[in-house]
Amino acid sequence: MTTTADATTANQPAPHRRIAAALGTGAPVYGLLVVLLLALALTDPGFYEPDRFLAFVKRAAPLVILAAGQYLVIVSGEFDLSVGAIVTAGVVVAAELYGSFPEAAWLVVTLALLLGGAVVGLVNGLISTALRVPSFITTLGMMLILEGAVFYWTGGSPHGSLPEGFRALGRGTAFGWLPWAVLACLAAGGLAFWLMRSDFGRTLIATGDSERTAALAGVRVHRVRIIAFVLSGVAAALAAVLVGGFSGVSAQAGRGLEFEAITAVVLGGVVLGGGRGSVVAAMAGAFSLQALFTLLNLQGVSGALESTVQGFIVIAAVGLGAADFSRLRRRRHSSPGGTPS
Amino acid sequence: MPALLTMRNVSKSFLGVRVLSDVSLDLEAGEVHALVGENGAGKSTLMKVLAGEHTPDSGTIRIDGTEHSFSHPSQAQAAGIGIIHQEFALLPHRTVAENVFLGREPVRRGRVDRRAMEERTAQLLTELGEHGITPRTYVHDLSVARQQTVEIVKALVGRASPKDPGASDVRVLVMDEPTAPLADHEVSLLHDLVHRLTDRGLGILYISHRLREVFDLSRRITVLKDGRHITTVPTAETDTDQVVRAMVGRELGTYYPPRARPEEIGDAALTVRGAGNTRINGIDLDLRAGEVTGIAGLQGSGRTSLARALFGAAPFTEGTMTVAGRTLRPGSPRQAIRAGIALVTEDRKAEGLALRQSIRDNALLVTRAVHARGRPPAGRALTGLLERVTLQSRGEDQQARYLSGGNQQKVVIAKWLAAGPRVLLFDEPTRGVDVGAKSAIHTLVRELARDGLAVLIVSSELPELIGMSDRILVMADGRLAGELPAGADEEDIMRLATGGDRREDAV
Amino acid sequence: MTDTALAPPQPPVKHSAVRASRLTDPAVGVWLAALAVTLLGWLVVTLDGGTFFSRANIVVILSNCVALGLVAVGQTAVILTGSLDLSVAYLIGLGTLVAAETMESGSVFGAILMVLALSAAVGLANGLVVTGLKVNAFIATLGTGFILRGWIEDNYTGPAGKVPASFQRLGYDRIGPVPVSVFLLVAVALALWVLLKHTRLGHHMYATGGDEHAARLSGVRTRRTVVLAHVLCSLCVGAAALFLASRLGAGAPWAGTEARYDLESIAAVVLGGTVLAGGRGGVAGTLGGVLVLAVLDSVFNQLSVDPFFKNVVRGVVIIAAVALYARRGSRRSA
Amino acid sequence: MNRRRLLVPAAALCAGALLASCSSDAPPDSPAGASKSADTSDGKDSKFFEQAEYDRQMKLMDTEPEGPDAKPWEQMLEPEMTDTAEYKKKGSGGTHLCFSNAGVFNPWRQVGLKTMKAEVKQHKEITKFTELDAQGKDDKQISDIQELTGKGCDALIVSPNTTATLTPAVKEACGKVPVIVFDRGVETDCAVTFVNPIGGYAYGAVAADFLVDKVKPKGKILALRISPGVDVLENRWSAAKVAFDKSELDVVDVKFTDGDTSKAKSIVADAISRHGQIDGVWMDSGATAVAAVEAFEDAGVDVPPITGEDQQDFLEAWKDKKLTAIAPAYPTFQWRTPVIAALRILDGKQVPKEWKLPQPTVTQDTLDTYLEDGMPPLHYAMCGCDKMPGFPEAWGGKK
Repeated sequence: MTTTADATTANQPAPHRRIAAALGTGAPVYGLLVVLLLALALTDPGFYEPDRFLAFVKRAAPLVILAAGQYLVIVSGEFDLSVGAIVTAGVVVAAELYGSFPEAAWLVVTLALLLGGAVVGLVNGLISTALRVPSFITTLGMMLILEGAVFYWTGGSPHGSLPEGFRALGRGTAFGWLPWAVLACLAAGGLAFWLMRSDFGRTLIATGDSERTAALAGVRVHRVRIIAFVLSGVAAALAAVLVGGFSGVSAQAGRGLEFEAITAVVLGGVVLGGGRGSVVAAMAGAFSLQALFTLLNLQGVSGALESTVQGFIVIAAVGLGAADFSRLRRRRHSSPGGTPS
Repeated sequence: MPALLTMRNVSKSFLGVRVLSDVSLDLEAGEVHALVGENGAGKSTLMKVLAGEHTPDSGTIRIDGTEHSFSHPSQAQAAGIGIIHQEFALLPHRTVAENVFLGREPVRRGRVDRRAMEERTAQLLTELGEHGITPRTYVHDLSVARQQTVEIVKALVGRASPKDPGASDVRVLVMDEPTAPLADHEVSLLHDLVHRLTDRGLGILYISHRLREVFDLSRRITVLKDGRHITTVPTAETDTDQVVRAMVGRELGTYYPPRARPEEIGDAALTVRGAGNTRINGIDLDLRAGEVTGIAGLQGSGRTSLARALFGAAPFTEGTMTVAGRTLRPGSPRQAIRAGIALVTEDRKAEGLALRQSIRDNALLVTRAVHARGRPPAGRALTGLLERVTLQSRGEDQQARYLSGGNQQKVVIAKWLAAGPRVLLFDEPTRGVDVGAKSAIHTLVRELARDGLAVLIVSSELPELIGMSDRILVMADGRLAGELPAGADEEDIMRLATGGDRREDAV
Repeated sequence: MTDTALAPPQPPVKHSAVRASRLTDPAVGVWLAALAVTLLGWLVVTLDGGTFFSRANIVVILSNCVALGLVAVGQTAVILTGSLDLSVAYLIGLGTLVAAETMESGSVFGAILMVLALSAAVGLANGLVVTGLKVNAFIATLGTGFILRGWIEDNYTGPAGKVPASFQRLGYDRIGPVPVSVFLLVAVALALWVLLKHTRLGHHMYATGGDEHAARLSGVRTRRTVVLAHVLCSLCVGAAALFLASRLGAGAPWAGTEARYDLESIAAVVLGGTVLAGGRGGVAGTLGGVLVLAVLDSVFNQLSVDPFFKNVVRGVVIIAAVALYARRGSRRSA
Repeated sequence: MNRRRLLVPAAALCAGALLASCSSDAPPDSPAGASKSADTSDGKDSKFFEQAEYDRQMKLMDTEPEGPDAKPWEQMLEPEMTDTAEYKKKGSGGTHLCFSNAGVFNPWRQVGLKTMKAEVKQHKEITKFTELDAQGKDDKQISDIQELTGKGCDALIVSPNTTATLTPAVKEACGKVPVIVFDRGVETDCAVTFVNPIGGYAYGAVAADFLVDKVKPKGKILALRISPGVDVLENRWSAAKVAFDKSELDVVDVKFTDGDTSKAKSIVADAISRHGQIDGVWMDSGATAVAAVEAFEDAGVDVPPITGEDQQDFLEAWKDKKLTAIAPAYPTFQWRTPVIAALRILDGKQVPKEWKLPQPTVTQDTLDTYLEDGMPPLHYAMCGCDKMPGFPEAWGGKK
């Protein structure tokens, strides 16, 4: 049953396996991403000119950040459907704030939004853990509540508009060439990556894998999950800042973003239900999705058919991932690790 | 006349890796045929082939001489094969009858015939001498032992014909570790049941790690190792040592490591006075450094509750508890862990491991969760730890779920050792662990005690308990019924455990 | 805080608890809730100087139940089986269009068959993607939804087709205060109820939703069950589409999406006490959930509450209800 | 085995369907009457183009409206007056006005609703105003209308969510109360009056002609549309298409933005890079105009001639950035007219069968007259509300 290979050598994993581990289960998504990027290069030779490409990344930034936040929640075994609403709310609230305090400093407003996102996440977390409401429902309800509340408050449309100062983060560039959004995206991505390497990240995944085990190992599972929700909320708020900055006031800034984010995460090979998947892959999934949108734009697919194509590709990609994963599992399963009985 | 069941040269491999090669086996009507072997020897795979969960790459399955090939469990059932799985295949939120007939509900005029289901279930239950269960009871309201019974009834019900709902045509019954979840007196009930079934002419394939049962029950024993058929011998003509040798392929020396010498036993690391909660009460207990304390008792006597209470999983609600002199107010596992208490739980898969995480992440879970400040052991320290528990794996990145039961248990132990505990609690330390790994774990436990840990072992396997413990506390009805010195024999233990016959509420 | 996670596996429960569980059964609870909401609404509206139990109002409440009801009943089937269907909204749109157009050119009965056939096909597709490609239902049905959407956008540029007055009567006729469409809902719900409680398929759906592995070991054809559940769901959605077509008099591409039937139906199902993970719950509860939502809507109308504020209340109600079920569930360590 | 199981529900559904059909074995006559959006769609916008209606709107654009110039919402074009004596309100006592609203799911409707409420406030005689919001659900609006007809309204104002689907409900209501339909029409003339501006063709044509005029021949035009299947918008596009087809211009892309500004911005950016340059942007509504403008800025190219709508943020951008632009309007002041119409009807005064309102266009010359400072970005300039009490605060603006 077990290899008699002596433990020492067995315990020094080969470098390629380290990399594989770092990339996680998301192997297929990187393939998809590469294919899409190549396709983009073919359709539009100019695509890889620095500014064009940076513009693309800038456009992808909000979704990538959302995906990172969504990943944390999903990997811990939960759902966050409220992120789209948080983005909409964020943009509208920002405009409303500027309506009342036109002179407000962008940093203050931004921080206010992030705080708001954190609070929403906290509520999501508390309800889903302490009250044991399935997060799918909690966040679905939160979605209704947020949209309703914000528009009820602003009578449907925000009173102010977003000044350039605030919009710089989503629209402007640092040193005249590097979009702030890209920096924000890198920062968020790096943070998420570091987080998942940290003790917290590990306990988070373990919680998503087996709540009982984690709890008996001294993990405060509720707290861990709540933190995940809070971070997701903050990520959504940050995305709101970027979206608002990128395209200005809109009463439907975040429409459908929750589904896009979840799709991205799943594209990244992250298992809905928790315990499996890497945050890098999730963010790669987001990039793939954005690349797909752009490709469809550039290809000039009949505006109407776009969603059809999108639907097919998403299903195909995820299906591929699933198939790939299950085969992987079987191979490992029969390997001399021994079959669990 | 052909044997009831014959499997010839069955081979099965998963993407190149052979897990069964040319295994042959036959089973007569009315016989109990034991199937033994270490984990990974291929028992489970063989059974899954027979159950139609896997299709063999080659080989034949004959029942009463007619050849079958199964591609789905339902076909195996139709052919008269009933399986009792090691993990229950029961739906907690459905009734007993619904579970028993799941997948083969009798249908009358297009509707499921509930009356027939329930009558037949009730009938079978009484035949098995089980009176505590009604067909309409929800499974999640049943004790583990009774769920086991439901499993058996379920296995007995064949594919019902619309005419004669629930007419059982099960000829071959496979029992995979059936006694694992049972208390000893329940085991004897089960054995009576097995005899009653064989008297009806059923053939029973009996898989178990507990050789004692195997010898008590079986007419023949077949040993598998590394997916190969080693030998098939009449039980009467062999003994434990021979079988073990065949299983392990080597001599196992003395089964249990030597006990602690008096001078090795230090003062109390954990003291409990007058403690109790809803399930147990009046607990006075001292766990001393260097000593292995065994807890015996029937299922439901409170032995597991005691372990969980000490660990704060289901905390004491009264009494005092002091660890290394400092009083510990009962609370969460977190507090217990902080105080240096560790619990290796009974249910490894659900409570011991995050199965889809790597060995490394599992081993470091506790330290990461609780002692976040002090860096958890990494690199060599961790490697050393894993070597110490004699883990055999394909590297620290291997997922826990692909390890054998024994190695999984070793990872769990490593997880706790990483946290450097004072008190180590084991609940059924070697359940579902094969003979080889078993002795390895026993040795390890003794070493740990020798290093000055206070060890508590809860086990329903009396030989293990007796072999390992420096003293044995016996529980009954949620109280400590008495203490026995090292080397006490099973009769003493059972007398205390069953003191005043209360089996009903013990179940 | 983590006690839930730590509760020992199977604490033996006295049989009396089982009796009690009958009473705390969500399906019963939600109907009581519906009753409470109704009475409350009646009280509030009367204080507000309106009449709640006016015939007109009852008609409105009931007919508002039908569309969501049909979808939710279908959704119940998939959710019980441990799956999910997010493509319903687009299927409704397409359904109304197909219905209206075939009715315009061909026969009513032909149209009905067409729509049901279409629905069955979509359901089949969903089921096969979920079971065959092993794509998580959430993504799979989201994907099919997108595909349908593209199909609609590419082929229709607005309301199309025309439903004959004869068929419109399904949407408008009523017997006393009860719209005939309600009978359609009841019929479909009843059919599904019988199917769930009294057929093998039903038992297997509960089993598959409860524990797919266990079900499979017990010889249940779990994949087939999931596929059939999806087909059933889509058929109910088809029925909803037919009803809407009859009510709207034409095919409306966005009839389903504007009303957010995808999420609303899931909300109604869960409100009805069906567990999102599958294996527990039923049609009766779902109908109760739908009724609660409809009555709420009506009350809001009576008090002419700000439409945005409605969403807030709905969100709160949904969360609160499920939180309540969770408490009950925990009490019996279910 | 599963076949039989599939039959059970199938049979059930058929049973349900049958039940439905037995209750409806009346002769299949079609009271709703055939109509443009009722004929089978071939998926192209052709079905949304009617030469006759197109010509009519073109003509109306040059027609001098009757009524006070200062109050375009009371003006009417080529009215055919109809007698309303039958609806004259009996006895004294306040008027109860009811309004079934399709929803407030976009800023245009929100501004409109505010304006209508303000209008209601101005009339003492209206003692009760009941509004039901259908939240964009045809089904709900049908029952809303049914509900309102049971509430003893003196008159019922309807802003239909979609044309075809609300016809039956409106017909039902006509029998009980005087009905005023506005914004979108229904396929029945049972309403006492149908209030609406000149229409989509005119809107689309004005914008298109502007580009034809400003953009050099062979210029590349990008057409941004909200979403397919909305009749009003389809009309705008079909009219524009006619104009473009006649012209030398080359429409390189027709894209749907779902009214999502960031999507619009991305689309424009991609279009610029894909076609090298864009010489003109046509829009079927203003929601995403500013985003489009910004896309050009961010791409570092001059903003070409662009068409928008009378939405505040666009007008501001227009002024600040000195754009070459035009903003045809689908004026929100039309929300005032139904109230006025209702009161006239209850007075027994004559109203036009179809109350055609003028449809002004914001041009470079008129820009300053329409651009009101301190209004929120999503405000619509042509609300005709600037003289109303509570302006601008009630509309979210600042003095």
